Amino acid sequence: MNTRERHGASVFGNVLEADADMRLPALVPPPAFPIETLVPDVLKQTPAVGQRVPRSDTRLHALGQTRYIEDLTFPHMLHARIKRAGIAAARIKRIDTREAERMPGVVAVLTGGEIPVNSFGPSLQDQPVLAHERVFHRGDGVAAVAAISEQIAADALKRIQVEYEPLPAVFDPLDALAPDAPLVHPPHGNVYASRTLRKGDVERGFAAAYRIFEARYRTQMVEHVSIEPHAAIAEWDANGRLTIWSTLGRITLGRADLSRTLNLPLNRIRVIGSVVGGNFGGKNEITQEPVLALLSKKTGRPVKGVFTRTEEFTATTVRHPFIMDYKTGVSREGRILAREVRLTLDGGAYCSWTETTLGKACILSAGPYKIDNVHVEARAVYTNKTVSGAMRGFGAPQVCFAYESQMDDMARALRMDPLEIRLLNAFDEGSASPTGQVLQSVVVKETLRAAAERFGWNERST
Amino acid sequence: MKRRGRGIACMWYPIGFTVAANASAATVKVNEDGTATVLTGTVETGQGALTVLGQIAAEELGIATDDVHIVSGDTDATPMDTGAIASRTTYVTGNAVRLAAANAKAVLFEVAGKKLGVSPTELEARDRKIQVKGYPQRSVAIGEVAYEAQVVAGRPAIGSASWNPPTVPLDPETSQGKPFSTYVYATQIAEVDVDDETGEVEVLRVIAAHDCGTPVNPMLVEGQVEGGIAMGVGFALQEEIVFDGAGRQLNASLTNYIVPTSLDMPDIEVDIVESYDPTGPFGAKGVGEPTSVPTAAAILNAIYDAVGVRLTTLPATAERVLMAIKQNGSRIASGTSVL
Amino acid sequence: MKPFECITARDAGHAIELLVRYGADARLLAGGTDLLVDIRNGSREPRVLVDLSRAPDLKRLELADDLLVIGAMVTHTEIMGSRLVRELCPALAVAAHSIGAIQTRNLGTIGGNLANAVPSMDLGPALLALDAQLTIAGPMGLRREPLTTVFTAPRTTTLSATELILDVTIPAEGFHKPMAFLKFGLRKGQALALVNVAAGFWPHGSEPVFRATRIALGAVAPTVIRSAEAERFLDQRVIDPESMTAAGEIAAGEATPISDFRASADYRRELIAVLTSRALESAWRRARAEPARKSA
Amino acid sequence: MIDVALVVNGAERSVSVASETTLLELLRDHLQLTGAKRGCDAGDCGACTVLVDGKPVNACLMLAVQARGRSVVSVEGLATQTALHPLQQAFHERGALQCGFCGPGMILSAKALLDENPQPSTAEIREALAGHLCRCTGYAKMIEAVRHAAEASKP
Repeated sequence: MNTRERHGASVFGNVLEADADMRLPALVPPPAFPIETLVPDVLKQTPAVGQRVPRSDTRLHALGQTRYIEDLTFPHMLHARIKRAGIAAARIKRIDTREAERMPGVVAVLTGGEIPVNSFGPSLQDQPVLAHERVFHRGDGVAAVAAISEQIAADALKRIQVEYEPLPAVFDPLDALAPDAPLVHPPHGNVYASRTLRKGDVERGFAAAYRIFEARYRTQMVEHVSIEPHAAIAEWDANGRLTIWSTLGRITLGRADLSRTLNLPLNRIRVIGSVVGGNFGGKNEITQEPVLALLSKKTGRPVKGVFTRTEEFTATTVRHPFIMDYKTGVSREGRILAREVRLTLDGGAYCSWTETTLGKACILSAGPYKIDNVHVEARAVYTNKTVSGAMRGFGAPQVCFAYESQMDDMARALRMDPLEIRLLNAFDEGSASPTGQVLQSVVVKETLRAAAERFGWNERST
Repeated sequence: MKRRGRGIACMWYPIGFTVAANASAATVKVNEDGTATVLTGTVETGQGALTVLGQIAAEELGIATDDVHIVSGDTDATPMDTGAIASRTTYVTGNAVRLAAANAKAVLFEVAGKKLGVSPTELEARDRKIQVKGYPQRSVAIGEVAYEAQVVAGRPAIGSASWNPPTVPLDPETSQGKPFSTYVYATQIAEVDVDDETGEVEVLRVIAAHDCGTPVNPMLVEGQVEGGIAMGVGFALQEEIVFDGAGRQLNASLTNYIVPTSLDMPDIEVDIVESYDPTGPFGAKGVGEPTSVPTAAAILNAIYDAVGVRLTTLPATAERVLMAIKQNGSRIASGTSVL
Repeated sequence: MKPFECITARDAGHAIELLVRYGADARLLAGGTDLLVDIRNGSREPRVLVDLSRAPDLKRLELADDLLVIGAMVTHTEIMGSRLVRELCPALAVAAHSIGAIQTRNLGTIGGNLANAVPSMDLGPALLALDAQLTIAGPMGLRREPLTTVFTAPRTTTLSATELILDVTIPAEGFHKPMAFLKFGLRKGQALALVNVAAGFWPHGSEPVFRATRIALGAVAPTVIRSAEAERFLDQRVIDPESMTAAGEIAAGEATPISDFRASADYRRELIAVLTSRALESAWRRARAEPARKSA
Repeated sequence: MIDVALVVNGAERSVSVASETTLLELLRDHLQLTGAKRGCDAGDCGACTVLVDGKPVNACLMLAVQARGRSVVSVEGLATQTALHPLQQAFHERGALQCGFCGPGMILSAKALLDENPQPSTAEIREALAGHLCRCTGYAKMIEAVRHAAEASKP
């Protein structure tokens, strides 16, 4: 049958039989069944945009047929685990892996010294793949083991002796700002990133204000808690080409980081992203991938690593804790005349995504409000704690908690309805943002009215 | 005694990276039976990228969503993408996919134009057909055109494109500039019951009005809002990593790090607010991160409305709420001094 | 997990033989919801597990000569669902229902819960308030011990390495006794108790007074405790809200809660006071709703 | 090693495993049924939930040997040759799944609920799913999908 006949216009209509016939049987029978191609539904689904179309991947999710990284296994595959420092700040004097290497079932051990370029990071490249001379937080990896089973790899970690020379550590960002505070990354100071935003003249605004409100707000360290832990498999083949299956949400960046840390040209690296079991910003950067790659190179076998739930908390990124000082001047009618914000971010042990978080928090901190006079000073501070990285919102949930809490305080003090004071100040189409950008497609007021109306806000006045 | 309160919070949030280039590239191949395959470097992390990008390509090519298959997340085979981050997939990757589909469609229009005797600019693609604008009777099945383009004209309908949101770098001193190409807006209202003897806060209801530009798939937008609110409830009332004096995490497990279960969730009503952004694919922007931004503020304002205490530190655990009630119950804000 | 042997005991006697033979290397495996977590985090490293899941004599759930007998291997789901328990001591059914989530209740057992002896165990307060006793089997035969003396410190009991809990017995005096169980956790689903309390009493006389008051508290001392002072304070006192509130304050004073990352000791005391008086009120509402019951 | 004979998704299976093997490892590593997922290894997340004699349990907290002679149902056992289980269909069609990692466990707990209580209230559905953590969906569409599946199978 030549392809013309199969795809000719005349037969087009009935060639694409009903989707149900073409789909794989719901219950995959035991192997050795003819796999029929899945051809689309004849049903009309146009126009496509705006339709509540069922997702293309959730039929396999519901059947349990979606393959996540941990569901993949390859012949001769080894299992890797990483030994965590367990000390917040120290110099590594000696690592002795001989006893671990002799354990039956252990095939290879890796330490920081074996990593070609032992540093990476989206802006400041201050993060080691495995700590080599220094440890900067308890979750730092110091050595890794590849073994024939995960349990043997875990047992081998206990056989690795590491001699530390403890160093003074600092945990609170405000303490880290003190002149005599221990330096997390000497010789650099503990403030490693900052932003300034200036628009108009806040002092003039405050002078003209009917009332001024000041408050400090603090938000805590939270974790992404994707239900799928980080997982990856690395295979270094005989051509010197590396294939990585990983729960990475950003494979182009991941390949670049692998190229840097392993000193490999980009075409020698293939990063295959799986269906990821939840990211929320927690799986945006490499974690164990270079380690698995080098263990695979040492053993000539694929090496799989799956983080424990404890490692998800201690050895992956978290949301930046914020300390936020807000000073806002309002007119008698409740119009915001000036807003001054100081943000201090607890960056944890490495920079990671701080620059992005700092930038967004600084720009967004004044809120979706028409304010002529804005001044924002934002800085990020190293501490010997878990690494603050990307998490859903990049600083916006933190600053929104501050500016919307203060908005309600101002409304109460001026005896205004919290809805009214927001409608009074909110952006309109064409308003200028704190960075002077003329905003388009602006619907703040529409969202305020829609929510209030659906909630029945005005049925009960405060 | 349980005291009820309500709180409102609105927010704005940018779509895409801050100033730095964050391009997405895509390739669309129209197969010789009129179905299509899209290659994208982004990764499906649960947010629905595969479905949304499929709908955008289908819309541009005038075919059904199920006619499109997305190949994603393989640096060997798929073009680069900055990644599933910053709520950018629908807006930036979506634009790249739309432009790539348009480039593929241009090939089809040239072939179809000859068959239908009109200039390619007179054609449109709808319902798996390529037809003359204003005179749909004159049309040809997209499969036939694709087949002819590839097998007869020897020009397979393959289009590639990339897109980067237009921004203006920020002045280092003042941050003045255009850091993002577009923003989305939202308001959430929370209704809570506060037990004034134990401090326990129960979030009863959250109304969420969100702008995402054109909702490419309203069902998935609702899913993002409901998931974001769950994260917001945890952020507001339950979640915190606690350290000891030696920098050790004390609650590094899902037994002791408290995230909301189905019994902790409020009823949620989602309202997708009418909005269109011409810079986005078919007017679409994004919604992934904004959904959890205003929740904590709305809940804390509702606590204030219920029991008259302003908590300025998250999470507002039952202990902190009770201690605040016991301390004053009347002063507006523990930290706020009025000049 | 680290390798270990697993031997399935035919019955309680066989299990005891295995405990004697393997000594300190052996541990009993009931539901496993606590033990397997301990093995995985290394806090317990047994060489042999004695699986009790097939021992029929540990699954009793019946009335036997004026005692409600609950076998050690009865699961929380079975306790929750038992018509007998719901009718005779509903507070115990409520306590079982408050444990973890459906999955943990389907596996977890009353014997495992008691043997693990964490001070925040949800069955503890209800069983203490019901004057429950444990039937303990060992190489030297059976012995019975009131629950109040079994727990000595967090995760420690008076059971020797070669003894096991055969069953829990609840005396008739506790049947139909107006009683309530309340638990306060950091969330509504799958929560560990910050404080849990069981409170019950018999109303006596025309202008009713408290009789045979029981107040038992969990998670606020090294073990589950009875609040003796509060009980003494209420006995013979006229039943009214003020006395209940006062009893709550006394109970809060008696307890020795700790401060940890979950909550401060002061806050736990606040909770004890509030939950105790609320439990007493709830028990009193239950008593008024079923006046026909015999009073002790 | 211990011989474990049990019924999995209606089929008699017998496997010889090390005695410390959990039911989760038996299903995933020995029977290649990877629908049950490992999210925390401590009975907190519920992603490893399977049905044993019709009851949801955390397969990571149950030894394979304890499942001897029992009937285990994993998510792979719900659909028929021709159709998804009504819950699978409802979860798929109504956007109740996003990343899908917690999906199999949720659907099995929902099935156990409907087997016992064909027309559950919203509160009962929430209770049935409370042993599962989901970070993507906020549970809303899952609860709605369970209610829809219950409606659809009303006699």
